[in-house]
Amino acid sequence: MSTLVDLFSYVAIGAGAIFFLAGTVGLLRFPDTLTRLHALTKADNLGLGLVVLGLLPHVAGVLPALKLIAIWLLVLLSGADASQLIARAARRGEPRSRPGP
Amino acid sequence: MNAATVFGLLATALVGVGLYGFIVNPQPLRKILAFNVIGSGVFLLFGAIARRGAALGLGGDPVPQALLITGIVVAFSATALAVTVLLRLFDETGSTTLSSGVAPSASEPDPAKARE
Amino acid sequence: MAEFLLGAAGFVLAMVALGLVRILRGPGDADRMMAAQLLGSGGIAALLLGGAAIGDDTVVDVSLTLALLAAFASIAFVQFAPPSSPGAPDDEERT
Amino acid sequence: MIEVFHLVPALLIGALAVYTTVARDTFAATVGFIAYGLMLTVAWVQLHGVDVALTESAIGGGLTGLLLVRASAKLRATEAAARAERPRASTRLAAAILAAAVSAGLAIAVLALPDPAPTLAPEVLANMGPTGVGNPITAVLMAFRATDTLLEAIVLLLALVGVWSLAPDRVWGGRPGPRYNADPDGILAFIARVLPPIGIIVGIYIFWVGADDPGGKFQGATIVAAMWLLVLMAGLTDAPPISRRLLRAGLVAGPVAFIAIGFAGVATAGAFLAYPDGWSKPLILVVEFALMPSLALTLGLIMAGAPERAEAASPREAAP
Repeated sequence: MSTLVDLFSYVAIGAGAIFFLAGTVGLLRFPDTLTRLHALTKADNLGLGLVVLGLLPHVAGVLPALKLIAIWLLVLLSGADASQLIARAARRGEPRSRPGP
Repeated sequence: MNAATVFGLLATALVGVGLYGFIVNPQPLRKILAFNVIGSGVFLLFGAIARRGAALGLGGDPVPQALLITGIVVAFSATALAVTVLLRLFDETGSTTLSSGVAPSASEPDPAKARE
Repeated sequence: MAEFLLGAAGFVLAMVALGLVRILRGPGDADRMMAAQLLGSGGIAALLLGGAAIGDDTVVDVSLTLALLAAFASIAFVQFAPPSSPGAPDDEERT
Repeated sequence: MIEVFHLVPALLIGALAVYTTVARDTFAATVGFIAYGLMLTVAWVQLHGVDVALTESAIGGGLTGLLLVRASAKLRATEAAARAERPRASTRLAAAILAAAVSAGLAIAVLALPDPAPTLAPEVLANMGPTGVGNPITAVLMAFRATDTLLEAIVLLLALVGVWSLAPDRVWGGRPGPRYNADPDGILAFIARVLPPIGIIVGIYIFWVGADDPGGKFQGATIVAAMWLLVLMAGLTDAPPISRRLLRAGLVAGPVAFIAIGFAGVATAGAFLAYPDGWSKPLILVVEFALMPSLALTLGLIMAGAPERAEAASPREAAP
């Protein structure tokens, strides 16, 4: 049984690592800011999700498992929001100082 | 090469890099950054020494680790104060130069200050 | 298992390092700002893997803090970017 | 394999430090520094300082990044003038030689560190029992070296006084920083509504587990302060005027409670900040509970900056 669980972890974490590789290839190869942003936020968040999935069988107890899932959801939330915000800033051109009202 | 030696040597390099940046970068914000690099080098050196003191199942000597937490918080408050002083200097003079006898640069003072 | 986890952590960090080289070159600020985001996901993955390898559950709390604050630098970045174009539904001194 | 896991972050930290130092653009250097801070978190975990890693992730990931990005965006106009002041090659060479000499001296000291290393870990473990806390670092911070922690809280207050004292006279007592605006239906307002409830729970959790596991009031307070700043930046609320009495009472409540318990120790246990037998755990808890909100408020207000608007200038009275 434990070999099966370990095998699952190997596969999930290995796949996660491959998504990190894909994200980096995207960063290196894609021509402009928006496509690079796409590669970064899509591939890496999926990679992190797979890593979390692979680690889940190894944590002891419910609370650590919930924390792992919460970490992934938080990264998804902030990754999605930050990429939207960065993309808008990129489309507006170079940011300058923005005085308050 | 265990972790304590690797990060201890890294810490010495960080102090040097930060010191160089602190001297040669004319922009005060860059000096603040460089000062923080020096500071983190010192912290890391301290952390490496704490790691060497691992004993009785503890991953490191807890006394230096506790002091590190204090140090990081104090370094942050000093950085925040320095940055605020710098921004205030910029608001007043429109420049951040630290050299005497140089006229304020042509850049406009922050328009945020004009409002009342 | 521990060896594999450490190897995976090292691999993810190496990928992050390669990506950093690209985005820190710019050209725009937006590209550079992605560095914080990249280290958000990559650093958290490496921490989780490394923590599991050395068997320290408390590292999960560090990752949790990082995940919570992952968007902060990017938010500061956009908030100090120029205001959006006149047509955009920006704040109208709402009361 | 273990070496690879250590060497990759170490090389990355070194490279990011060099990038921060030599990058032409100040904003680029700032982003490099934020990345550097995030990598330091990994380094602390590898040095088995999870408490330190938590502090670094909360302060480096949240507050410092915000502070520096804001400053470098504002100072963008001074870039050209600063570049013109770049020192001559001879000065740079001298600085490089000096820096290399300092590094080399420190490196020799690191390699010559005594073996076996001196450690206070056995003493801490031997004396931890009476304090009633399970995390040795909390025991050091709250019992064995409580004076440091008290002074740290005071230093934070002094930094805040320093920040406030930079206000021009006409806005003294007013509201810190600009009034931020954001599209109330936009993404920023969305995340500023979704994240803070989660963040406050995580902050309190980190604070709570600090008694037995890595965590504590500084880390928890930093997270809570970061959540307040997020709400502030999204324009959902306004910073309170600093002349408000309740605000000032909140700032000093924690340190005052700490000092009061310290003096009570003179009467009951014979020394400042000594805890009478059997009372350590409850007194430590009281101090921590009193300090946490004060620290969160202090950190948040340090970040919000010096007052920039007179209190009366803002027609609407937003709840602080």
